[in-house]
Amino acid sequence: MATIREELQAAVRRLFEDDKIDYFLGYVDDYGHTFPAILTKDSDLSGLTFDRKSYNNLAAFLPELRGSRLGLICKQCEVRTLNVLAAEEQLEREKLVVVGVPCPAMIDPRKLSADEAELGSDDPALWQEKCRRCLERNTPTADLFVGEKISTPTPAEGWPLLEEVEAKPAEEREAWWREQMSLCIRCYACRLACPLCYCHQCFVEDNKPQWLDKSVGAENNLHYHIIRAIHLAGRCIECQECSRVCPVGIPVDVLNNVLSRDFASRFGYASGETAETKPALVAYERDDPEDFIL
Amino acid sequence: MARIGVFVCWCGANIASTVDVESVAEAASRLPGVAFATDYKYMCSDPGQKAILEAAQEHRLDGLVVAACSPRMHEPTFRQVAAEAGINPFRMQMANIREHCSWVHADREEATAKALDAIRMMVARVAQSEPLEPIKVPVTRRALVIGGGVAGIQAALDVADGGVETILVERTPSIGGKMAGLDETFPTLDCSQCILTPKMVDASRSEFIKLYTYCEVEKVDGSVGNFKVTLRKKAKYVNHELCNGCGDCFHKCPYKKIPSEFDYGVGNRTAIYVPFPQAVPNKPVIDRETCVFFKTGKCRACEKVCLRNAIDFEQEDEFEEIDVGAIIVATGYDILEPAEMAEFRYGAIPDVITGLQFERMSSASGPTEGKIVRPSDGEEPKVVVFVHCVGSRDENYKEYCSKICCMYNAKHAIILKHRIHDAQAYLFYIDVRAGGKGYEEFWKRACVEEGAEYLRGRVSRLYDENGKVIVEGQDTLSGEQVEVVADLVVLATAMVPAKGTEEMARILGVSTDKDGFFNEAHPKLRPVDTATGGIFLAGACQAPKDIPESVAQGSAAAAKALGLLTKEEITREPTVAVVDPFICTGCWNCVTVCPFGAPEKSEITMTIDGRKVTRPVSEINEGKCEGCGLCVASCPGNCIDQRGFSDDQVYAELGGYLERLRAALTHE
Amino acid sequence: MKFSYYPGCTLHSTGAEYDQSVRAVCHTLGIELVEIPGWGCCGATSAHSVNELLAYALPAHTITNATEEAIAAPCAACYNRLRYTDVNLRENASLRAEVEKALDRPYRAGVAVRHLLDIIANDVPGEEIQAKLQGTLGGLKVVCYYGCLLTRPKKVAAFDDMEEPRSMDRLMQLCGAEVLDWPHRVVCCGAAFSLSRTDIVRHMTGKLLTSALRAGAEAVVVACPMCQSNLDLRQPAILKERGVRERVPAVYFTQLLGLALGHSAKALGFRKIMVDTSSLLARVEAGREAPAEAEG
Amino acid sequence: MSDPPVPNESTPAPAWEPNIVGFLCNWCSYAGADLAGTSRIPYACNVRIIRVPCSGRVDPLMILRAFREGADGVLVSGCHPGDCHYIEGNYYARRKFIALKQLLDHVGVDPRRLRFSWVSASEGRKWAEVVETVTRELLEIGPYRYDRDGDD
Repeated sequence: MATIREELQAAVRRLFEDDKIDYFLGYVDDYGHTFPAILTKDSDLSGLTFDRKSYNNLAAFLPELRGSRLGLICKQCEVRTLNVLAAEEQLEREKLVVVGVPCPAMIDPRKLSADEAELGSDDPALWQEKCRRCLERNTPTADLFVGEKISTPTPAEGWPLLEEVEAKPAEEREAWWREQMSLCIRCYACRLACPLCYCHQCFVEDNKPQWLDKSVGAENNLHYHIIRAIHLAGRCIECQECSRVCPVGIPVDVLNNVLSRDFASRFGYASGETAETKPALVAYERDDPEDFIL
Repeated sequence: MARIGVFVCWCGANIASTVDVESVAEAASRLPGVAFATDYKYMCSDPGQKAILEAAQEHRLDGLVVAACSPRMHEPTFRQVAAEAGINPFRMQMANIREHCSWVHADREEATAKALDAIRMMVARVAQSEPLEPIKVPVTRRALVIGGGVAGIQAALDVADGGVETILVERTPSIGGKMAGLDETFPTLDCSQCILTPKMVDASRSEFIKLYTYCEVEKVDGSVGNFKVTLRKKAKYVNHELCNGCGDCFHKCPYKKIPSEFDYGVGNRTAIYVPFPQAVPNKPVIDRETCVFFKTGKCRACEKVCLRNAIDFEQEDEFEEIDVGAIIVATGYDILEPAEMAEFRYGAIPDVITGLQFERMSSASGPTEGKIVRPSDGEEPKVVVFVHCVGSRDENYKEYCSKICCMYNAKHAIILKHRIHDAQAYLFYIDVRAGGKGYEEFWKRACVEEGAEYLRGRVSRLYDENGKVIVEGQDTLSGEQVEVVADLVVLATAMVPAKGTEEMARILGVSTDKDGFFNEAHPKLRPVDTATGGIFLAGACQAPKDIPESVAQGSAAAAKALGLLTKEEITREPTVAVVDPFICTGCWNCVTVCPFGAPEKSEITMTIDGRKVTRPVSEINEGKCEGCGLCVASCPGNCIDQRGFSDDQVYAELGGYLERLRAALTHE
Repeated sequence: MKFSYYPGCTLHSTGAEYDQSVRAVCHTLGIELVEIPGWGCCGATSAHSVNELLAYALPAHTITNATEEAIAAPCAACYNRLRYTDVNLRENASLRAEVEKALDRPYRAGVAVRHLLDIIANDVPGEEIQAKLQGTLGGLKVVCYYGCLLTRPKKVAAFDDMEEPRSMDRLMQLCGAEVLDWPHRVVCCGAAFSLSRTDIVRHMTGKLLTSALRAGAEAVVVACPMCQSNLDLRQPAILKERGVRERVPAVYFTQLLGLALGHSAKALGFRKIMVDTSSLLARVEAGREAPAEAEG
Repeated sequence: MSDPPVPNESTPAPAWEPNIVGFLCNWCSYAGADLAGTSRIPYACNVRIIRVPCSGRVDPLMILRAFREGADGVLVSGCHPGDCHYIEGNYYARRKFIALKQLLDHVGVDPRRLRFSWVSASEGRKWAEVVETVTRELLEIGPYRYDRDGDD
């Protein structure tokens, strides 16, 4: 039986041969790592793969390729992202070929020891947190599916890190975040990796007026991350790419989780579930809760 | 560097007794960008204004800060002064040191410090204020009136009287509305049709009124002064140019048993029909849904009999785009479908009817020629129960009072007595609301002179027994349960917005209230305006109303429309939003949030890295922008700004205050 | 389906046949009932006219004792009091605090209070009931009587149309009864004055009975033990007073449903009904064309 | 006036007063504050008012900027739900404010530093009460200093 790697390569080759797409967005492996890659019909497809280190949310590359006919591998993270992008009219779905895969859950690289054998392990302790909450392991919206469908384990509930931070009293929480934020070097990797940060110009680049200072400092950094979280309110699909790519290891997605959870319970938001939901902050209900208003 | 003049007003003792105006002016003169500062007893007085003009010239000022009362009080005054002084009025700001300061703070030191802060903030703001010119828009001298009931007819007549062309659109085949179907009217018992039909004829004959019946508003674009409206002229299948209204066609129509909408089912009509004999225009239309020819392809009886060859089965709906400067909405009301209130068993018991059905029955030109009968057996009813507040003032249905029912119930009781002398009327009421000229006397007359029996209480249940309708209810005055064995029951059902009001509101971009009626701009002071410029309201589409109120509102809306349409051009505040297309991503947040539809989806083509790229961008329609700034704050990429309330201005204002704090902090 | 079962005082005493038929029907339909441990009186009628706090505290006690996520209450009065309490305690924090103080423990908000009719008519799919029928009611002519508390007030109770409910009608039709239209579905029988003002009760119940007879009913189907006892116990005297010779038994919807599901009249407690039900049972028996194997 | 309290036993130190920035919508709250003035209802003098067309114009960036530059508290006030001059601006604002408030609460900022109120043009007294409440609460929790490392 063909491996998923072989099936994938054959499928993509066919897409190019049948002239269905101009680019394919997938993962290739080399030097023991798995990278996202944009392939054309002239590319060498032999490195094309999908494995437990196919971390990146490929939808982050879509703005660059807008307008092209494009195939891409979609695990649940991309599926939900595409739904949000579609709702925001950032997507020409008819130009996309969504290639579905059975997602075996991504490994958290920070939990991975040097022993690569662990890659095959099915120990949820090694998974990324998002994968433990995942509701769907097979791409339901796929135009074509490669590999064998797999069953989806019962999703874990709760937000372990968020709950851990929340359990601290306010002063400790402030101190903890201040410490985290004093590490931030404002490299904006979080923004770059985020598939929903697609503004041509980010608010931090705006200098007329410069609401947010560009200089590094715990409070400035915190405010940058807070505003980013607000811009993602009801939109963030919790792919955790922002945290994974952070070079100094700040779990920035905890801020997003605060709003994800709050907006789900207050307004019933489940971002990325369908392609219709408008972003939470450009919608309202007349009887939205307002117990916080004087 | 800006050359700003600061003028601190004493407002007599109103400011000066609490704020040390002299030292404030002195400190203000040392602020960056300030070329001159002074204080004066009354800045708004003639000498005060003159002082500003002189100082502006002497110190070559290019901006003004007037520290005085609230801008809600004197902003227009000082903008005028600025303009006279050759300074752009939008580079004048008022620091509110009276309402927000001297009048609410007693401590002189604190109030003085706060006043200086307010000035500091406004100086910073003026330094960042760009000169703005009011937006001038030419006005299309034509009005649209939607709805040809009495309110719409009155509005159209009054606008036309001002010599302005008016298009009156009515969706049914005739104008006249609900009033055309009424019998006599309270409190004078004038015959409704006798007073309405002359107005209908006037409207059809006026050289300034264009009548579009059987026509609906499909789309409204544009804004105050310049609306573009698309009308759907529904196919009538009768060429009204050729038709002379002889009526041969509907006499020959074989299909005669269609419940008449105009008679609320009390009478029937044919498939080709004129809704009522006094209709304007008095020419028929074919109802496609019920016409045998459209169903089976056979018949053509009307076509055969028409000597003028006016029947045209090939007609199709036509669309026409018109330009108008103002829109008057007079779409009227409907009644709450009584079948929705199961306890009244309307529909299940034939002798339970609505007030409007009673009107058609008692109307001399109605289907029974004025004879009041029981629908079940055609007999004359001797005991008639009138139920007030059916669905009104009822937390299970509509909480509001429908306002007209108390009066028309009294009228019905009187009419009943006039037509059937030995009949007895019972009226179940909560309380009688008779606020209006002659109204109180009128219902008293029903009660005292005409012998109507008023029972204070609600009806709990109706059911039929041996051909009678048993009405159970409570008489709260005696505390007894009562039971009336009635021949006929008439329900005064709640007035609700006309069907399609919600859709109309969406098309017009105006809001509705919790009950679905159109929202006026201010419940007291702007009762016929909507929040959208150039769109006015008349009649029961805004709330339940009787005839005189509807007519008064029709005239009021006409006056408002004329006030607008007699101008050559209108000016709008230039404080509108503006998009930077080069950084706009086209996320459409602005399009989604704007209550006025000002941001529009557009495209821009630009060259990036030598490639021509077309990108979706938002563009603000200045004619529609009301200047709320909601889009500005909803744009994640800060691509939108608002003139006159720009980010730079707010930032400067904030900075004007906070820089002082920062200075204080660094000296800690 | 599993519910906390709240029989209320009546179903443990004068309404025992309702209890019997409820348990039988629920068993057949796969509805598991777990009686609420330590349940107390709902306080209907007397408590809320005497002491407001008590009127809330009594039902709150029972709701808080529930072990399941939802409560099934077969008595319309109990159902109404429990719903009323739950709606008000959820909305009114200070009232809730007061009640919790009286209970000396937190109120268990979030338990759904349902009437058994609502559960059977709306949760159990019609096809499922149909599949389990062991015969039909043979076109028995019935009127459905919901009483005044089952669907009112709208804010508290309405699982069906407040004034013209139809859920029981549909259920009875499903069982093969001929359901007649009548105007008195939700008119009060006067149960609140059952003992203190029998004159009022006689007047109100009398109207219901004559209306049912006029419609041609062979049975009045009820969902409340208070209504049942009024319509049943007082019937001979009331109709005699009005000079009416016919009688019409008032039976529980669970009893008729039980017959259709194949339970015996004995198991459903028919003999506890005062007005003669023999002709009714004979009609149903005649309508049972399917083999009556599941009898008992 | 803006100095934090300095313990001094001999002479009473100038009391610390909170600095509050108020963003008020032009149509309701600004007019409400005007009415407090015309009605001569006294209140604490700690709020500096910035007039905006609508509470929907207020961007969370503005609020954070105010904090970063030395405000101890921020108050945003608009029209009551249903009364917005621009029909629905305050509804959107309400959602945005919930989000910002949730986040600030989470990162340990005292929730009393950021307050929102609905004050109509006829609620002069309510405006005075809101200012009194906000000021009193801030007096209780003291000055706001997150860190100043980025500013120097």
